[in-house]
Amino acid sequence: MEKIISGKVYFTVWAALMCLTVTTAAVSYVDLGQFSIVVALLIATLKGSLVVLFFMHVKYLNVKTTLLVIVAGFFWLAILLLMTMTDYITRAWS
Amino acid sequence: MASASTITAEREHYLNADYGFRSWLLTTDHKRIALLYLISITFFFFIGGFFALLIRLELLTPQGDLVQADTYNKLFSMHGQVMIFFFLIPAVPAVLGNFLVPMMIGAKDLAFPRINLLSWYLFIVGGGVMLYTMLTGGVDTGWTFYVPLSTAYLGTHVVLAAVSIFIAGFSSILTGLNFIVTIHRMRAPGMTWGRMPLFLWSNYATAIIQVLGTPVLAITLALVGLERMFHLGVFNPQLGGDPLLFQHLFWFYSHPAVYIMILPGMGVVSEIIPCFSRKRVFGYEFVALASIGIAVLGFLVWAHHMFVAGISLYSAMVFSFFSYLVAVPSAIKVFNWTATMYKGKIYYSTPMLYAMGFIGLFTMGGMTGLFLASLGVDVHVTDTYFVVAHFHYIMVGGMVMAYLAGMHFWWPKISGRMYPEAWGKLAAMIIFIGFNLTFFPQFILGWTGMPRRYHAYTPEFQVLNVLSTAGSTVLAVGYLLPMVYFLWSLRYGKEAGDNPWGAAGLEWKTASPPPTYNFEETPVVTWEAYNYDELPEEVPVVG
Amino acid sequence: MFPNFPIWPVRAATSASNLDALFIFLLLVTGMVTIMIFILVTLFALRYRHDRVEKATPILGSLALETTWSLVPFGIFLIFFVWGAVIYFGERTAPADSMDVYVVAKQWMWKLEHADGQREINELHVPVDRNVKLIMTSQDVIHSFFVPAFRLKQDVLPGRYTTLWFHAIRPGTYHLFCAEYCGTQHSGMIGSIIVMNPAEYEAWLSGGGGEGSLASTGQKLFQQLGCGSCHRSDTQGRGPNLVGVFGKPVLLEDGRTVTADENYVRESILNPGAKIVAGFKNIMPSFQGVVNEEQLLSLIAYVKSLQGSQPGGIVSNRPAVPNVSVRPRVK
Amino acid sequence: MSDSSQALATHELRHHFEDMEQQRDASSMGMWVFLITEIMFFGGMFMAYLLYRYEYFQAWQEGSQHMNFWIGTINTAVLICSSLTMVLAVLAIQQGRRRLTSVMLAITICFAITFMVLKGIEYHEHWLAHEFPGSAFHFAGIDPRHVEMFFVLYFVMTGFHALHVLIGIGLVSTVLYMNSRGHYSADYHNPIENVGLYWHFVDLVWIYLYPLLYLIGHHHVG
Repeated sequence: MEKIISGKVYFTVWAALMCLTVTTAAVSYVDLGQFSIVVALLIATLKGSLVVLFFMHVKYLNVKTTLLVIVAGFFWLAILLLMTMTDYITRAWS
Repeated sequence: MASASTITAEREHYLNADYGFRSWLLTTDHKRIALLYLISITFFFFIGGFFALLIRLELLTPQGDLVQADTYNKLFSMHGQVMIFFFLIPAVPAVLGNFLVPMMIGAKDLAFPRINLLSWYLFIVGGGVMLYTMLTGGVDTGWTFYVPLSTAYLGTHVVLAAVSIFIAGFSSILTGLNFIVTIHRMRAPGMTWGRMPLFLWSNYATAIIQVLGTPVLAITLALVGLERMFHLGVFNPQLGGDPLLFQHLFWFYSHPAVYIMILPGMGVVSEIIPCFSRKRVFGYEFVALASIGIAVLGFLVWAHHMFVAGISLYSAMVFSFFSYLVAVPSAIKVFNWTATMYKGKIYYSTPMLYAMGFIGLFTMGGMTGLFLASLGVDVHVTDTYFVVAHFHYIMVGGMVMAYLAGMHFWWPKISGRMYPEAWGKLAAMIIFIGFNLTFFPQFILGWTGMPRRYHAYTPEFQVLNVLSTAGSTVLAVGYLLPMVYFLWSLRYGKEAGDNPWGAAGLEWKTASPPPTYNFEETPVVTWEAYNYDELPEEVPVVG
Repeated sequence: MFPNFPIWPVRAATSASNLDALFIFLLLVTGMVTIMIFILVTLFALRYRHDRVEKATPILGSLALETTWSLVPFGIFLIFFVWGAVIYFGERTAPADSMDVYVVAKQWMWKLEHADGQREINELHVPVDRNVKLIMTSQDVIHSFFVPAFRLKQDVLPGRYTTLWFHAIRPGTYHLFCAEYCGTQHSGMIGSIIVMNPAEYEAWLSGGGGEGSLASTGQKLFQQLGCGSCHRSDTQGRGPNLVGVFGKPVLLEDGRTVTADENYVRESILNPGAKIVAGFKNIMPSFQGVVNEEQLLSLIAYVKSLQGSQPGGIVSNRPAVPNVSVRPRVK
Repeated sequence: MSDSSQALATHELRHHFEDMEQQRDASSMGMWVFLITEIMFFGGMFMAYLLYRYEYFQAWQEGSQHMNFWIGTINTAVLICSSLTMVLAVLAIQQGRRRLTSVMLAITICFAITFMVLKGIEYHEHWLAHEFPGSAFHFAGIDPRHVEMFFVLYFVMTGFHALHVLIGIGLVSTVLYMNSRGHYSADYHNPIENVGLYWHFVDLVWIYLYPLLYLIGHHHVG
């Protein structure tokens, strides 16, 4: 049977998400040069993970194949982005 | 085992369970949906084939004399789009897969029967838009929609064609989604992954590609449509974009799409060869994992379509390397099929003839693929008839042969009737000969330098083109024959019985045609796939 | 041999000889394997015909065989891969002493310009035994420059330069095809490469009425457009000094470095704000729509020609010609 | 778990499944597979974004400075709140509290509409500022062609996202209606769960769009 997660967890996650949103917005006022985007994406990834793990119940899955499906999705996205960029990044080499 | 009696006169099965248009158009029975698909894709196959014949007729002479250049460009564009998106991609998964996947795993239906029906409707809507596109003047982008030609230069129905393929793409996604969930969640007790027939493994691998690749094509075509309609700069260099990005996105789907077309065919052959060799498939695990390997590695090779397009040398090397890597699992499969025949007891039935033809033609297609994966050779032969011949060997010599093999093999299950065996063999021979006559000369044409998509060509290429055109007429006869005798057999064919081939596999353990819910009671699997050593030695029908 | 039935294309360049060797090797290896499979399938089908065999022998598989027929093909594939890659690298890296020819493709013709100023349409005259480098772009859609006799092909893209080089070894007239579908008259976009003996080539060159070299056309245009008022050959200009820039690394305002190749010069003319040289302001207007592809090429030829005009290379005190290794970033 | 809801649940078992467990697992897995197709769909746009940001870095910075930072931030918060109410709706139905479920679904819809209204205001501002790509596009700064492309991708990405929000509103409304008709219970609520998964996915996409579009050039203004 499915697990029922208490409302407290959801509220905590929500509070964390709101805090992270404020943080990332605040950090954008600071010029970190190249690292601005890195920090912004790290925070986004953290937020995304919270959503996926708690709101989407991935942390509590009783079917592990679903985990495989999710990992596959992100893996293929990485293939698309990285393999395409190998072309553009290495063009200047020759 | 729940097997129905052979007296079929009164027995209720999926075909006579209900009558009338409503009962077909609103059905959620995977077997009926498979038949709906069968009719639709056959229709599109003959449309695409008609275009192909016109192309071949035009190329009989070097001058562009039969049709105008614009018409010729439309012909090959629509031939490609129809054949790829409305025949090859749905052919085995949506017809044979739909019919067989639930039966092979011992389920009553696919996981989402209504989504399955929706998928057919999307196919029909997409197909309808494609027909409308043809009737109102067609499209001349090639099947590849290369920008900026498609978004800024052509005056034809580019957006309509893109919409049609966009919709058909979702049909394909839904089929894939259904197969993945069905194979994961709906297997009968005892049907472990290691006992699954290889047809299921290859359809599973296909479904992975459909689900992960098709959405990228969808968004790419959407961006093409937006760029064309609203002049939004995405790909067009005049608006600041990069046309190679389009090619990357397009081939990210369209190369794996080649595996959508061939993997299910490999699955069909993996069923037929053990059956008519009366022995287990050689190296089951390797053939099964090779399918998954192809599905995964197939996503890492797309830029081998772009070796001369202006990509980075280093990137080209990476993609060339992966292209060779993906050839390994295909090679493994060919060797295993061949080894399966060793020390077998081989019956020359029609499906087996097609399957042996498949091995030969697929091998040639695969071997010429090795030429194209090699950076240096690709530079010379890409965009020539060498490529045309190569992919027709894979798709027509491979996939269509496998599809026909499967149609003959499971026709008794689908219809409950036998097709005429002698005619079947004759058609198989005609197709094999016609095919080679049509496409082998094209290898030489390409190697000697004839570019593809040429309406008129220089005179030295004529002899080979004439040979090819002659072959295409033979091929056309070969393709018409099965359609005629399949229809004939519906009325006059011998009753097939539950298992005319004495084949392993759950689908043969139920009646022909099967009852609506496939099995009287859910089967429990206690045996390995292809347990021919435990089955009768003779093939009842052929022997 | 068979004028109407060729089975092997003419071999007219070094690139063709290299490739043919690999192609023959591939043909032999794949041909042998294909024939082996054909023979095996036929042999098994005949030997183990159902009426000749009592019962099939159950064989599950063999790890040794599977490993063999995975690794051996892979090893052979590696040879194909490396050999093919070596050829590809060779034919994509032009030697330094190549003579430049500029190619502009458009629906549906090839326009070719020699550095000396000769212009041709759908025909390219080149001397035998010389390295020739093509710098190609398209005015509209993607085309592809394909010479079967050289075994060479390269897509010609709008908005960018792609290059190709060859070394013809045999005088004659060879096909030039467009190999990338480019619209209605795609199959009509064909021409000839005419490879000539040096003497004939010289005669042809002197016969053709060019209006001065491409670089000199570029120089005129450079003055006409007033480029020289900022891009001065001393250190006082508001734009970078262009002397000796071509082919060198350039330090940009945002800290990156790019090589000043044809594509960079092109971008700097059409879209000057995209990559600003360190130490300069974004004040140059765009010449998008002002100069056409051929004029662009002449400007590039001119910038290239500034290479050796000041031997020794006077080092300017402004970072107009930044050599990253020695020049500090000026802010 | 009352008898009547048990009976209702059995009624909801479709013929081809063996039991509710299998049906639930299948439907959840189906939804996840669908969501990864959505990842790949947006992936194509992210690819275009990544490439052009790499090639036209300055234009991207420039373009990003013309985003409405505050609306973007508020909308991020709005979507996060809607995700919370959505997950609370699922929790409520898991506990069999049908009324609470309806309330939570309704609040989710309100948040979604708020998002769309703010988005509309934002688009309207861009329209007034001649920042819609096309012939009317006007930008006085460096590299206007590629800044225009930034706006193309901005509108395409947020446009497709907004389309997903609209579909989400439709889906949530549907389950809200079905719930008010008493279709769901503690034993049978796959549709609400799946709509929830979809809705969180829409939120997830925005979580990435927000920094990529609004934040990358922001510090220049701040």
